[in-house]
Amino acid sequence: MSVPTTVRVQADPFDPGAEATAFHAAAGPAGAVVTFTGVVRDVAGGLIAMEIEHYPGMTERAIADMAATATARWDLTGALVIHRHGRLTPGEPIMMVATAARHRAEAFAAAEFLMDWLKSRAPFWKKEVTAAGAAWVAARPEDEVALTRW
Amino acid sequence: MSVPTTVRVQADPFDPGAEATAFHAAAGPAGAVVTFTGVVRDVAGGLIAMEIEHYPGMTERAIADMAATATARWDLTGALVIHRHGRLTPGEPIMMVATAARHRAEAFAAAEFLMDWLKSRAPFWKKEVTAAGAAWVAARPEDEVALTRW
Amino acid sequence: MTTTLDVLYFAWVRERIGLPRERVTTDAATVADLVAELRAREDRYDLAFADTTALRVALDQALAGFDAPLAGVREVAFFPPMTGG
Amino acid sequence: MTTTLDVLYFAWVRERIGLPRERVTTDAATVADLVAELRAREDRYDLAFADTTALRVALDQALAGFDAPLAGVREVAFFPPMTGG
Repeated sequence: MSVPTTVRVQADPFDPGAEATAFHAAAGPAGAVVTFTGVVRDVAGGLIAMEIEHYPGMTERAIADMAATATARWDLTGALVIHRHGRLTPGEPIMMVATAARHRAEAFAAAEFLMDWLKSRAPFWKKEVTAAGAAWVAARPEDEVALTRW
Repeated sequence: MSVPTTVRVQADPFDPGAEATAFHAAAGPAGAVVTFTGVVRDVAGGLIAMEIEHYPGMTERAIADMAATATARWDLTGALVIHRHGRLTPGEPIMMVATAARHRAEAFAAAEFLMDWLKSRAPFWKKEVTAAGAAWVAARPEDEVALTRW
Repeated sequence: MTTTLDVLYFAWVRERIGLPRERVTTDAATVADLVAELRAREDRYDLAFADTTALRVALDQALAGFDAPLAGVREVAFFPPMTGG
Repeated sequence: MTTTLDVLYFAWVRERIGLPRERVTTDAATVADLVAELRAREDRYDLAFADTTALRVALDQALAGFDAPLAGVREVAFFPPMTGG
């Protein structure tokens, strides 16, 4: 069965709630829908913006591959990935994953799988801009470790 | 720190997307928001309605206890549980869980924990109504097993 | 000691017994004693409680075992395993 | 065999080298050979590639190792570990 899969890499903002509503409508006979939304967070205080660089072309390809792996591995009825690039301010949604399945365990597992892979294998790079300057966000070792569970 | 927690047990329908939007707005400094929505699913075909009976008073208490356990165990910035009772038709959302946290692993774990406990320890009982009659949904052994992982 | 309890039934337990709640005056010391008393009443109770492994019990809205004492309890509820979510 | 590649740089690799992409004519057989060639050019390249364990490479938009051959490749990209999500 072909599973409806949407991948969007965009500079424009998006509304996670509205995307969830649209995803529900498109997800067919799903009993379980899981969404994950990542939001720009001002961890240390003083964050002015988050700048997200990406690799056009490879980004879309890498995410589509991850989504194909997820739909092959779990019995999903739908999958959605949205990821922004460009300049974002604290509180703005960065990205969103949604999965629909007949059973909750599959929807949860597929959403976590997509998140773990997006973190470490989709070509995005985050830079934090504060009054003191701008600094690239370092990859976290635990994100690399998270991939080993799949 | 006190974590904003909302528990609603209601006969009225709700809109998961609109609830997600409101939850995001209230979730404070969260970097990660996870939502789970359960939808009435016509598994065998011919489902006319799902009737959900509950135990008023104990239901709210049991869910509040689960939410308190989750907020004590994981570093959450918000938690939401909505569960309907009464007569629902296929495609309607039955229930929703949302969790907000600084890190995705905590938001995912808390949402799955709440789902596993709601399935088997919140006093709701589902009855499927078809043209052929009505039958109580049996508890699934795997839902009981799921509790052992927490 | 004789006490009066609110006894509640849910889902198919309610359907088999034919009512959602009733007041029961009893001197049962434990849940199991109360079940034995109810089963002795009529066939519909006997049928509903035939297999207590298929039943759950809550005392004052908290899950309990069938061996739990009833001292101080005001509300007892019997129901099948929950199927929420 | 001499070939011409599009070489792309992202994030701090781009900043250190000072440009996002360039065309490079080379006879490097592997990614490691190409890196050695680039490092020999100028200090800014030498600095950017000083620690290849802190770098990732993609060949025609697929992740690869530094020992991967360049035969048939048209686009090579260098960047730090990804930080999406």
